[in-house]
Amino acid sequence: MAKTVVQEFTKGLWAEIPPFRLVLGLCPVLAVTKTVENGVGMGIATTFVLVCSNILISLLRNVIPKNVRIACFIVVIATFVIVVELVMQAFAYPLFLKLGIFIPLIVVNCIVLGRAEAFAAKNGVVSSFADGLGIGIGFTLSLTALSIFREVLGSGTFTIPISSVSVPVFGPSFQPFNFLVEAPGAFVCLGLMLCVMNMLGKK
Amino acid sequence: MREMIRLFLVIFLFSCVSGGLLAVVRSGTQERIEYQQLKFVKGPTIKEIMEGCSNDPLSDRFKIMDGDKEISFFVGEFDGKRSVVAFESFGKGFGGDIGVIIAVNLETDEIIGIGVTTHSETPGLGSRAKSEPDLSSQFKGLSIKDPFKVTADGGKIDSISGATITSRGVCGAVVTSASIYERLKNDILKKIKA
Amino acid sequence: MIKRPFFGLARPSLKHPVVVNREQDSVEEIPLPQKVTLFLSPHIKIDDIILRAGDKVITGQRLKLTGDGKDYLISTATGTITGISEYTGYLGQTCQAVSIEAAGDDQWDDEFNERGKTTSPENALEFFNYLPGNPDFQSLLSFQPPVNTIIINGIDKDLLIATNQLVFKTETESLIEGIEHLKKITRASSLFITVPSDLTAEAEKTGVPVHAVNPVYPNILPEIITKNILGRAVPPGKRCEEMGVGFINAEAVVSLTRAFAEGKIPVDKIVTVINKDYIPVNIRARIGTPVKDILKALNIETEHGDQIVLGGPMTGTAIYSEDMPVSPDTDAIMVLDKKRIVLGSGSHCINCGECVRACPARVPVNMLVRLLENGLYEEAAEQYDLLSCIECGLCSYVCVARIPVFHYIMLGKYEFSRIQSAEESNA
Amino acid sequence: MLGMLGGILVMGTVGVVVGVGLALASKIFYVYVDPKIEAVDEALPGANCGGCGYPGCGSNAEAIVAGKSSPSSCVAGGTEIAEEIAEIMGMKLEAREPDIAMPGCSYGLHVADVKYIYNGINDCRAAVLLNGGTKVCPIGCLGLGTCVQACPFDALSMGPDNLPVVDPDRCTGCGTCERICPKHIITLTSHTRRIQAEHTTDECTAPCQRACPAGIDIPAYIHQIAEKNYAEAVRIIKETNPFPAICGRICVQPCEYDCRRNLVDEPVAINHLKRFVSDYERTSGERINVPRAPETGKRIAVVGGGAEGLTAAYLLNRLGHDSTAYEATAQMGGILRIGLPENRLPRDVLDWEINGILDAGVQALTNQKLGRDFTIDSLLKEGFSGVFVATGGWDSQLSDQLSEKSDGPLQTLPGVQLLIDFILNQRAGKASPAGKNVMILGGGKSGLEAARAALKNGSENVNIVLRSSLERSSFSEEELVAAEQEGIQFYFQSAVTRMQGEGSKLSHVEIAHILNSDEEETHTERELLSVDTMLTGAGRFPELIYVVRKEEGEADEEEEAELPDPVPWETLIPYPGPSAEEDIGIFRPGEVTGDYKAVVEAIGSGRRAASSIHRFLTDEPVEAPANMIRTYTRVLSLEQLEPVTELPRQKMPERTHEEQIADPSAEIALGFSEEQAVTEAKRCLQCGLICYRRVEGKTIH
Amino acid sequence: MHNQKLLVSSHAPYWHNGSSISGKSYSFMLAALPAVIMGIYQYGLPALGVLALSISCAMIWELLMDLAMRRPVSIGDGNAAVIGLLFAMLLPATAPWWLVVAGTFVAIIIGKQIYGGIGCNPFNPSLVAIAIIMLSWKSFMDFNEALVNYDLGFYMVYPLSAVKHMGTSVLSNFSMTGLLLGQQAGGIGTTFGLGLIIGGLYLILRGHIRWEISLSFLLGVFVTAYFFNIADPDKYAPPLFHILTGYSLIAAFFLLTEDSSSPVNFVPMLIYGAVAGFLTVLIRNIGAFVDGAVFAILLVNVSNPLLDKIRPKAMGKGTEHA
Amino acid sequence: MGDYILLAVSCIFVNNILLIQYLGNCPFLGVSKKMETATGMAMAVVFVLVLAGAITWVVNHLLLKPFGVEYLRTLAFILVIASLVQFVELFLKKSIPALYAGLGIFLPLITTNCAVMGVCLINIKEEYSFMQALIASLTYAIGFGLALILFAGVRERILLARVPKPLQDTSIGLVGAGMMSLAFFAFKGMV
Repeated sequence: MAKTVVQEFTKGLWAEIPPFRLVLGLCPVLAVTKTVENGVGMGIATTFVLVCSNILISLLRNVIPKNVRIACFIVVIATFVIVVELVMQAFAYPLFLKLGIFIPLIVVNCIVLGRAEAFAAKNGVVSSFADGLGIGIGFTLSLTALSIFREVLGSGTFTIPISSVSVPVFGPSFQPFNFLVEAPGAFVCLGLMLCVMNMLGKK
Repeated sequence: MREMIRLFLVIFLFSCVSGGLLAVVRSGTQERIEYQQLKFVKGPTIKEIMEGCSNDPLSDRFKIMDGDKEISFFVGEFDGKRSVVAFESFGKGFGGDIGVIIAVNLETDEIIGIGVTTHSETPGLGSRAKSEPDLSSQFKGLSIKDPFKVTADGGKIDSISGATITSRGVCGAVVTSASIYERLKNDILKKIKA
Repeated sequence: MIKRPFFGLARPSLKHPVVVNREQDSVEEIPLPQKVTLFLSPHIKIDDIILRAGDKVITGQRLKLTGDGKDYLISTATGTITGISEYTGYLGQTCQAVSIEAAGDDQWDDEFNERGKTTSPENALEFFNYLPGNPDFQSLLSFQPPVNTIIINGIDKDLLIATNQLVFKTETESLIEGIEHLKKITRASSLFITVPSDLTAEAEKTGVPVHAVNPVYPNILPEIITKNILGRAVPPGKRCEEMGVGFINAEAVVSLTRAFAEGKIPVDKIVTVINKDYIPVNIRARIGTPVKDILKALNIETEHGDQIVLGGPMTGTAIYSEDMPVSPDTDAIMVLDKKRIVLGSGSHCINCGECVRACPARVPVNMLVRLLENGLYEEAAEQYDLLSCIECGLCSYVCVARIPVFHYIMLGKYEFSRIQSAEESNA
Repeated sequence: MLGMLGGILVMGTVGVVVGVGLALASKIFYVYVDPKIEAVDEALPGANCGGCGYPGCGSNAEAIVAGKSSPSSCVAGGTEIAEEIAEIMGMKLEAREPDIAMPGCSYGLHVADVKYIYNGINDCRAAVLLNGGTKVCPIGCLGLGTCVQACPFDALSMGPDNLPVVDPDRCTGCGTCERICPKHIITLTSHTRRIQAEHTTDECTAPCQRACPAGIDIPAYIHQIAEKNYAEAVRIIKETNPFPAICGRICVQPCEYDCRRNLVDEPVAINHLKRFVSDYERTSGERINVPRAPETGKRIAVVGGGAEGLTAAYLLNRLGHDSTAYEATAQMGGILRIGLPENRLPRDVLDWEINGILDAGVQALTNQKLGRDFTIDSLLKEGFSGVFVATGGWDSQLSDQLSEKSDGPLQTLPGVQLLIDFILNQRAGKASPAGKNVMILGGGKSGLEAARAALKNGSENVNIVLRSSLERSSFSEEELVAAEQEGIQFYFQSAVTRMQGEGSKLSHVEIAHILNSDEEETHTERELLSVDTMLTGAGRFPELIYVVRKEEGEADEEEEAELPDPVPWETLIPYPGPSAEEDIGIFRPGEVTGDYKAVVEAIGSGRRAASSIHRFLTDEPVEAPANMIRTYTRVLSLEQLEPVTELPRQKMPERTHEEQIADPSAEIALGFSEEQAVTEAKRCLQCGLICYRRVEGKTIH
Repeated sequence: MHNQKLLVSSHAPYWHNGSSISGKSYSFMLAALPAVIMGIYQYGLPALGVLALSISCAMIWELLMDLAMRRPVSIGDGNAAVIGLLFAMLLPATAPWWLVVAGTFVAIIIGKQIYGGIGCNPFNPSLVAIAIIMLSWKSFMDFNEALVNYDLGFYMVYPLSAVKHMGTSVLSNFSMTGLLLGQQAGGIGTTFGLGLIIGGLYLILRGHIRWEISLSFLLGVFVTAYFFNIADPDKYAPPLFHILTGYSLIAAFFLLTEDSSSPVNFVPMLIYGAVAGFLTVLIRNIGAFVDGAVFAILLVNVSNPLLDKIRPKAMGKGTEHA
Repeated sequence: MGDYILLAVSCIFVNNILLIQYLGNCPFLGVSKKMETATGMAMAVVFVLVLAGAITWVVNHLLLKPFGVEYLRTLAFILVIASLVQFVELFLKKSIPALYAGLGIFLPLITTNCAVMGVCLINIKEEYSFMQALIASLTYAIGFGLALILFAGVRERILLARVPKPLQDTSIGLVGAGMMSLAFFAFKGMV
């Protein structure tokens, strides 16, 4: 039972990597992976919220009464989401525009609340931090992978995060497979990636 | 009963603390956010429609209260004269409001140019209002006092095919700006001179 | 397999044979076999049987099987019991089989005659359970609520079989007499006769209301006849007897006549043998005769990979050994050449809907087979009318993907009843 | 600062509204739901596999909270979830040995005999509808993989010979396959289950297996020898027989008489192979043991250090109990030690085997004599959950009870005396104590003599219990009438089924009257008689298990409670083995159970005793499965074999006559060499019920 | 017991009407032949190339997938070939090779095999492929652009886009008989209306497709187009035009009737067809796409499971309490 | 009136919250395996979303805006929605147990259903009037329910099909959802 902090961290990277293993938090995964930049940005924002809320909830876990815990968790999470929202507006405004409604919606991302409920509310600060960071990085990795796949094949470009520069990957004769950047393509890509993950085996 | 009070208190405290905390963050970032919004949302459009001006309209801006709404005006200097103002107004589009920036020559009341700033129109159709100049270029050189309507409604602005509502929204925004302009022209002149 | 008609738009039309003026009206006699095998009903356990190997029996003898004497068997040969062995049959039911080695000439048992040949229900239950044509007096007489409508089948329950029609055509007089006996025994309030439309004239001679049936499969299934005569459909999972409707074959009625006339229990069965070319031959054989002997008498050869079916092509049961005997309810023996065997496929249902349109019970077979394939028997019964199936086999017959749909359905019914009885015993 | 105030104000307002609303709502709309059910439901994995015996995880959660199901009932969840649930329930977790599925058929369709060519759905259940499936064997695997599809954990796959193969790492022991298999081929198994297993009719058993009184899975261990997995072979043997080295030397080998190879040439040298692997274990120096099931914390005393007692003690130990063996002499081993010549059973082999049992964790106390150093009463008082008296194989524990000490009678088994002793004492004029209620078992005419003596001594009720019917009894009509007039009560066709008492006193004996025994079915009527002295006419007393008697309605849980003094006890009969003709009563016609012709029978009996005790302790009925193969059960078998290559049986190397004379105590038989053993093991036809290994490369079609 | 004679045991019935999946597939191909031949005749070798490549690719993908998933090889049933054929019939003759390869990949793998093969697909595989291609590579699916180099002696503008962009004034360029005889721009196998109708009637008569679906679809198209036409005759084309152009006819007989994705009960079939017809015209007239048939069919495919829940009561059901 | 109908069509079909806007996918995949649960969830969402849309609109316009603290919108909304859901749950459990039996288990799922939160935010972002917000909420919810129920029908069939092992369950569910989203492209450009 006693897992080390390192284990708590690494499980998020493979064994419990969201959204592939824990099929949660799908909406942002589908919506913001059109370009690599968006994917990475969303991942980092979520990771920030995840880590902060995990820490805080873990600290407060003995103060919060059981029957209003969800409401309290939500307040904590929402607070950090707004922090992210404000900070992003101030320092990465173009990205904020692209991610749009999905930044405030981090608050209802099942992963964040799920970790708060399932992990942080039961464990100490250090493991909660490790757990949050691991899951967050795992989430970011998944988003990145999916967005690379979608952008490179779907638009033929690669948008470098932060700099917002789109680099064409293929020659001019390449006919981008636009389907992948459309909504249905997002579903199909994610479905197929899940399949690949299943084939690679659990744990 | 005690349980209830405890429950109530916790939620209350949590809300208050987080409200306060966020207010602090907010006040710390407010300035920067405003500038960022200008720079990325309106900045490119303003630059585009005021091509050739010799100052930075973004920093040359002032605000006027229009009723309970605050409107920002950007001043453009052409040929050494601060003769052009640009400001934003909104029209109803298909997927929500369409923001249109319109630059007007204060002397002639002639439209220097318009540009779509924000919209949430269907990609590929309504979104062409922003990406393609077909629609916005039609306004260039017209007087702001003209009645703007799309052809479908009996006007002379050709709408983008497949995006009538969007085109209608853009026209609506221009019409709105005309009324704003009319209402506030005196204040604008005052401010420019100041 | 038969060739698919070019016009597939219409429903499958499977016509029953018409026996009028055909060579097959003659009945070939099969010689008495050396050994007869008789099946006991499945509820009889081997440990309870008091018959022993070596017991001497005579033809028509009523053999007590158990200590309490309730269960019996009619011996169909004179000779010695050589053994009792277990046999696993259709639906995995096990029953005991008694083999009797025939010792030449028949000696006839006289018990029925001595007991006065009365038409009492008790007598019927005590003597007529193994009558050729397999009358189900158990249901006809002791079902609650009682069966008050009895339908005499003048048409056979499956294609190519002509047994009952033959009886109707050739033994009309006996039939009339038999119906009188039947009336006395059962005291049913109403009797009907069902015959193919071209036998109506013969049937009307009996003086019993006649219900002419268009001789197209599956019009002769009991559920459909019940619906057509009574105008009421049998609810899912129920038997016709529960609606107060019982069935008896014309052959059984004729056997009644013979039993009362001769004072002996008849032991010969008319069987339609359908050889590899689908040409039916009618034979008369001793009940218990191994299929092997019949095929030999008719010069029908079978090879590795062929199929032998007891009963007709739609509802019969395949047997795995030619030692299998003729039972009182064996109306036909069908030999299928291996070239004609339809190989079932493991394909998924392609949702073409042929089965849905062919199903006389309006069961959504396309969905049903999906659920059954996934082992969802309870859902199949609750939502997709598994129990409404009247077991005609048309779904399998028309299936484009050649899925053994009927097999799936029977498996589903079997497993569902198992689940239910398990739940009942738990509760 | 103003902004901050605004924030606090607004959120405060929202908080007030929400808080008040929720607080009120939770008060107004309060409905009680047991939070434990929700918590348990959450902890369960949600696979709804049904392995717990409930239709889904939700209903199991309810059952757990209601106490109907155990926290470890979820087989799919494993220990982690079990611990979690136990924590929610505030219970201590009882460790559970994992079960895994084991297919019980070893001949696939392509090698076994088939009845017909199957053309139908790829589902075993469907195939069974058509005449019970393709195989001639009624219990053979049909190989269509229904179990593989049903397994919710992907632990099953079809092997190359079209038989299911279990991946032990994935198998959770949920039992889905066991339930779905129409032929009951796959069963859940664990060492606990294998130790307790009896051969049943729906199981594929080889003739040798059925013949073995100890129930060893002979084909399995021979197969392991052929594959050179000697350690595995030893482990298989030890599941039912902890004395492979001894058995391998002195067994009377009933298995070899039934070996199917007899139909071809000579039987496989089954026993020599057993000896070979046991010698392998001995020379390897490492003990091979059956894994021990999780600790139960129960203690069992075994009186008697012979083959039967040690077997029971060892297997009880393997089943997770703490067992202690009490031996009256200075050394363990019983008749094995004193009854066999050194050159057939060298003492070092005996010591090695006994040490192995002691090393495995069985406590042994020597020079402890029942009645002198301890009594059944004292053992129960000490906290043993059961006392198994296994002294019968060697001598009677009752014969010398009066001669050992002068000061009064020595009580060995409470209230039981030998009839012959009683009569001899009586005749000798010694004081023969007999209580108010006396029961005499059998004894013929001397029983009657004893009864009269007892009446004379002041006993009030004297019963004579006889196995035989009135007609077959040795009494004449006149004798009976006379005796009954004297006040002696006779019970014909009756058997003793249970004894009850307190401390060192017998108080009641339950007898069963067998009604209409002529018929196939026997009905019994039980009757509890007050008895304080039981005089037994038979020379030996049967093996019995003494346990603390619980009054009816007494809660099971309160085991920690102080035992009353004197301890109330009752006896428990181990379920009888397959060769027992009659199922009822302790004393059977002729000899009682303890008289063994061979050590292997004693071992079998010890195993059944261990199994009986384990069943008793786990609240299972103490009886053999209803479909256990008994001597009279009809089992499908073969009269002849298809051509099987004749192979000569390996000869056991022996000391020459000269060598034997030179060292008379040295072992005569030398044991197989490895090469010999493997060659001999390969002679085994690996029989199933009707399948067997055919000539290589030959297929049916 | 070695080498003994064994009989076959199976469950009743022992007869079968002889239909089979492969027979059905070959009938489909036969029925498609008139339209395909016309397509090859009009567009020449490129059309033949597209057809050949599409059918062979479809079969190869099917084979590869069967092998990868260790399933029995199923190309023998001809279903993959039919999917490939229908896919090719919908393409313009100028479709580049990679488009065909990618399209058949989508059709066979995404459209059919990952659901478990024949009978499991909830959507028509050929249409899934066409829809995805329409989204991804619009220009190759734009018949005006694609067929710009062809001059076949009739008005070489895709009729539907002509009407959509220019209103009904262009109708004078088309004659109804011309449209029926294939004098229109379009996919390889979609233009020859008469051939499609003959093929469709053949399939209906053979019982391979359900006439209810085809009929109600055509009726749906007709009625909807009729009302649109009445509402604004300048903007919306008359019903017959809608039936004879675009994918209408191939949809009615070949696409909409795909077994796995269509209902089997009578009322659902009628609804299914009619809704598809309605949506087709709706999309054509006011939607973003030139031809609505593709998406309309995908949309009714989605509703198929729900529609098929409308079914007659089984015999005897509900009479328990009667 | 026409505008409202247009808005409704747009929300149900053209801008379907699930298939076009990618919101609410977790419950979409979670509860679409069975028609019954899908219907229950659809009803629960309609119920809650209309309430939430109305209340959040009020909160935004009467509380956040006047105080100039619109940046707190996320926090205020989620708090309101979460407590609303809990309130409804408690209310149903006590007062209408029959309805609770049908909807109850889905209510906790709605708290983290981003469709609910998303629609509330869209209502504000698009500056809908109260009536418009109400209609948008209702029709978005109907669109959600429609897609969910349709998809449940498809999914029920997929569950009975022979989907390859690694693709089973969520994986094939996503692909199916993708195809369905593709089908919903039919409505593109209609309004």
